[in-house]
Amino acid sequence: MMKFAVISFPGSNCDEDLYYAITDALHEDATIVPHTATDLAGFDAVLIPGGFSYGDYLRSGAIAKFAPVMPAVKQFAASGRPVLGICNGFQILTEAGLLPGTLQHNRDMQFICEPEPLTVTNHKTMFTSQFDANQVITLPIAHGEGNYYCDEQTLASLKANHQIAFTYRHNPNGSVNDIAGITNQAGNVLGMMPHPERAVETILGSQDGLAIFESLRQSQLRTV
Amino acid sequence: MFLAQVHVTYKPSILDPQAVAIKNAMHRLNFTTVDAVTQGKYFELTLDVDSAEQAQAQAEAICDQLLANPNMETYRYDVKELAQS
Amino acid sequence: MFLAQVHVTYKPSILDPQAVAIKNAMHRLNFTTVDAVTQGKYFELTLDVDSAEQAQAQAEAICDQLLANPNMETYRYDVKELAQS
Amino acid sequence: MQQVRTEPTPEEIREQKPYEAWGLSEQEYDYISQKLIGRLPNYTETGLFAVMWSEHCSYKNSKPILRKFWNDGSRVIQGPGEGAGVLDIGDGQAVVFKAESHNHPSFVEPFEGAATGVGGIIRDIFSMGAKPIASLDSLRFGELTDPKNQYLLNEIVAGIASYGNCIGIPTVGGEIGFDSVYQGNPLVNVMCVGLMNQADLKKGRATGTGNSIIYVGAKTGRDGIHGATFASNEFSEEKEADRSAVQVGDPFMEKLLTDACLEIIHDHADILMGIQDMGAAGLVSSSAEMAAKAKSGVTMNLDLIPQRELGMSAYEIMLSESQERMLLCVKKGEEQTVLDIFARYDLDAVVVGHVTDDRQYRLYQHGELVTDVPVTTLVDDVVEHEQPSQKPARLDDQAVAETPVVNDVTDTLKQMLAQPTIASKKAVFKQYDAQVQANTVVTPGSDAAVVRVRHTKKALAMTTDCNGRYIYLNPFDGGQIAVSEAARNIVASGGIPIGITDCLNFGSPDDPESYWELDQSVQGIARACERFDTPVISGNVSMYNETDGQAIYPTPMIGMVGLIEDTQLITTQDFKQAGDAVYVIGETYNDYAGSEIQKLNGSLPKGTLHFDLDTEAANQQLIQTAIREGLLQSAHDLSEGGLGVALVEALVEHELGFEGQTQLTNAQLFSETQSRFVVSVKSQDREIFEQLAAGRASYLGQTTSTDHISLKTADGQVNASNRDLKAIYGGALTCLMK
Ligand SMILES: Nc1ncnc2c1ncn2[C@@H]1O[C@H](COP(=O)(O)OP(=O)(O)O)[C@@H](O)[C@H]1O
Ligand SMILES: [Mg+2]
Repeated sequence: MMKFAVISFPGSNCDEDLYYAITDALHEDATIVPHTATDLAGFDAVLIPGGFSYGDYLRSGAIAKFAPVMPAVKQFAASGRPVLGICNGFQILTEAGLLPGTLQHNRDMQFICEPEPLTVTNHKTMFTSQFDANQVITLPIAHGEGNYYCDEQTLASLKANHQIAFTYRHNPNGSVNDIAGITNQAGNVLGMMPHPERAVETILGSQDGLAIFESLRQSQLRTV
Repeated sequence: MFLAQVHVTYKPSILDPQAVAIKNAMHRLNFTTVDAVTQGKYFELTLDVDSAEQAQAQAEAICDQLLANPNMETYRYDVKELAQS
Repeated sequence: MFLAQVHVTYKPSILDPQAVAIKNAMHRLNFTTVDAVTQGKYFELTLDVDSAEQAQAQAEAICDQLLANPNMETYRYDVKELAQS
Repeated sequence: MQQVRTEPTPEEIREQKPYEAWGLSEQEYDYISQKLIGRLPNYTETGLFAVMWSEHCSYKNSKPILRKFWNDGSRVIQGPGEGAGVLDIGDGQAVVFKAESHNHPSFVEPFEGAATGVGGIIRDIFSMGAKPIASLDSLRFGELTDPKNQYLLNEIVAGIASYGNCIGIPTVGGEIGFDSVYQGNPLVNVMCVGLMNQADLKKGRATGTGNSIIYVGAKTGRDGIHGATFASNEFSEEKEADRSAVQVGDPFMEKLLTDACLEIIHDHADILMGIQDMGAAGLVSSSAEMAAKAKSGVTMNLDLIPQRELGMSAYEIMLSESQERMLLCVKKGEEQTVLDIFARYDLDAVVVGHVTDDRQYRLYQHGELVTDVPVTTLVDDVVEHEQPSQKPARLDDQAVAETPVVNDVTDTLKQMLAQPTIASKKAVFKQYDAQVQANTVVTPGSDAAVVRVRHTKKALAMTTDCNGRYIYLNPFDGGQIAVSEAARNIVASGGIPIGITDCLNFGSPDDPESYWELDQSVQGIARACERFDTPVISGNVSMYNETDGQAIYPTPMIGMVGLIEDTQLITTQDFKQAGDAVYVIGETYNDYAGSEIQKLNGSLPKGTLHFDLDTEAANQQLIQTAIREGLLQSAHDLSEGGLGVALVEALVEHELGFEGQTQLTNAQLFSETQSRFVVSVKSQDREIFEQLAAGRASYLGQTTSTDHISLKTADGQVNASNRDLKAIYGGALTCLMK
């Protein structure tokens, strides 16, 4: 069985949703790992959930990046194993320097919760291999600070290295280049604002998110 | 052109959960010398008016009506003339 | 005891949606003399250290590590000694 | 120990009567001092009595009426009286829910007022041992043509969103209405729903002599002192300056509190004797009520209470309404277990007192005994007031409402769709995280929201409803209609209604007409509840909703929960595909009293309501059966705006057209006859459906794959493009909010 760690910070609120997406929909093993853990040995993938870590006070993700578990997350990422940050998880990864850029307030200054059509811009990552090239999928978004910003130089390198994984079809929040999700250069760290864990069962309106976790499983099978 | 520098802060009696969380974070980061934290908002307004008095009046009105919430916040501002460019 | 007054503001190159929203609101309220708005955060830290140098060093480290996001923000701070109470 | 500030002596209090400004009458004061405690209360004690005897805490004016509610029923595990009511939903599980109003605080400080309203009701739910799984918000504002109301709407919605989104409880539904009567007195009612294992049920009890009282959560500040009495007084423009009641919410702290308390409830039920939130009148009401319910006494040392400000008096500490605080009663000797768990969540928890066996309520501060009164005098001995009640003169002779003249029915339909009360509320609810917890099957926008119960086949449907215009015309029938409309929403979603909560938003009880309206609507609600087998398991009363003597429409908000036995039965309001047959269930008459078209034509609510509970029940029964038989593609109840509006609401979700014909007139498309639904049926199921309906359904037409909506009436024709109607219906509120 593949073992997923779901990191839970004080204020995380999608940790259980991710846990159930892995155990109930993907039928793999998941553990909710507290922010105080310092060791991620034995896990095959690390998931950083959405929510409002430390209330998102100061800036989203700004305080979480100092949690005791973060050095282990960085080490895990450096070893080339997959790290997926969703929503607040994406914000934490940018604050921690594992992904470039920043997530600003949405253009219209309002929280937005709705299903959002996305293009899979790069279907050759370990998170997206189960999609077709430029496949259009729908995932729910739910964020107030999802407006991705980076400078032009960073954007150019994101493009050149095929680090843009998902783009919005109808940019809801003002993100640079319609960016909804990016990977690091090595391709083993993905941050995305939309919530795949809310789209893993037809009863919840879409199964498009399951393919992301399925891709991770496939990549794991290939490496063993 | 005048520049108004505005500080908006909570009244002392109001609970500021953000400041509490920030202070706790500092302590966790071993900045234990931090005894108290308050936080507020800072604005710089460039005002196209002819005199310092007008700038004052505008800044005052804007703070009152928009930038500060009189139920919980107080404000202060300084006005200075900008060098012609 | 020392007081550090910290201002964290966006780098000029960054479009700040919050500042845009505030400026639009001012114009809607007929404060049309407002030419530009920037906004940022303001912190006051009370530091239990013995010298101004130590206070400077603490404030600098706290800004660097926590209060400002170097991707888009810059900071400045002033340190002053508080009267003994 | 010296007192920092000099408080008036008991004798000075008797002379100067400061308690009157706190809402305690001289009669009550005399009764307390002469009959109940046999001496003059000191300053602290007087403050405690004033707040505990306020309407908000004691329900002294409304209790005689609230007893008329029906709260039996086989599912009831806990009725009114605790933090929230509890209903059995099978499999050893239970649903817990309650609603609460935060009207006055939200008017004074809309963002924080609404946010702390959400926070308060959540604590009521988890203190019972339930995980909060959904919330709903029922809002009323003055007309949006006034920028003040736009501001209130925007801030209140942002406040609800900021708290609910952060804490991770999906906001799945609600309602919003606009009418000039709510100018100066908006309504903010929030309902929270929780799910629990019945074995985890906890109550607010301070039992077991010697057991410890533990305080946990935010520090106590001077915020919100006299919030409870503040909510029990009328509002006037001059008093707007009185802002001592502003509290700031901290959803992050509340999330930690929720998780920590639920962990203790699950893992340490044996040492946790009771738990209650500190709501209105904070520390005094929670501790006194916990002792009263357990028939015990309580002693607390106020020096141990975590305080945010220096020099707080006993009076201030006890009356503070600082948010995010809980009180626990824990077995003696086991305190550390509980303190350790809170420490793990970074929460401040302190043992502040203990349970006694003499039923006295004692407080110490700076080594002095500052309060020493029997618990019962604070909680149980409050004197109820049956107020004089009188039917308002306006109801003496009500003519039948005039039938409106509708020449261009398409044009009128468009105008109706643009009314903010009718238009899509998406501009509001898209700011709410409706899906966190990954259980929301039906998100806002359909009749009732539906949240599945993970790892079972079950789901819960939930809705809030009330039409104040109807209540204004006939509080008894209006009360029945509010419950019926809620039930209609549940039934249309595939559920069986199982219970309700309420927020009774009324004017001053000192006004005999207001009191009569309250009494009548409660009786109407009770009658309908009994019929639908939906006991009233919790609720809240908000009186004094008046500004400068001008009362709102009586607005008893009903929050209803339904059980969907199998997720396969979940039904939504939107037509699904072209070629389906569309039926209207229920007869349509000329019912324009209190209707939206009457309002559109500039009229105050006028005329007589018609309502028949038997017809209502029969039509709901038909929908339930048809859904169980798998015959319905969609079901939508008819409410404000009548058939015309309901038809558009069912069409706009998809790119569909409609082609149909009816005997009804143009005007009747906007009639608001009760007990009706619009449903769609696959063409092959028509015959069997019509048999089942046995005359209760009339065929209206069918969905098409075009963009064109056409409906011939007896005296005209609706002719419109779906895209246009969608733009009007979808965009109206956004425009008005800017
Ligand atoms: N304040 C609100 N918060 C969340 N959802 C809302 C709000 N107001 C309306 N809605 C949603 O919009 C839809 C239509 O509401 P409404 O017209 O009141 O329905 P109905 O007339 O069927 O009771 C419902 O799904 C409702 O939950
Ligand atoms: Mg409905």
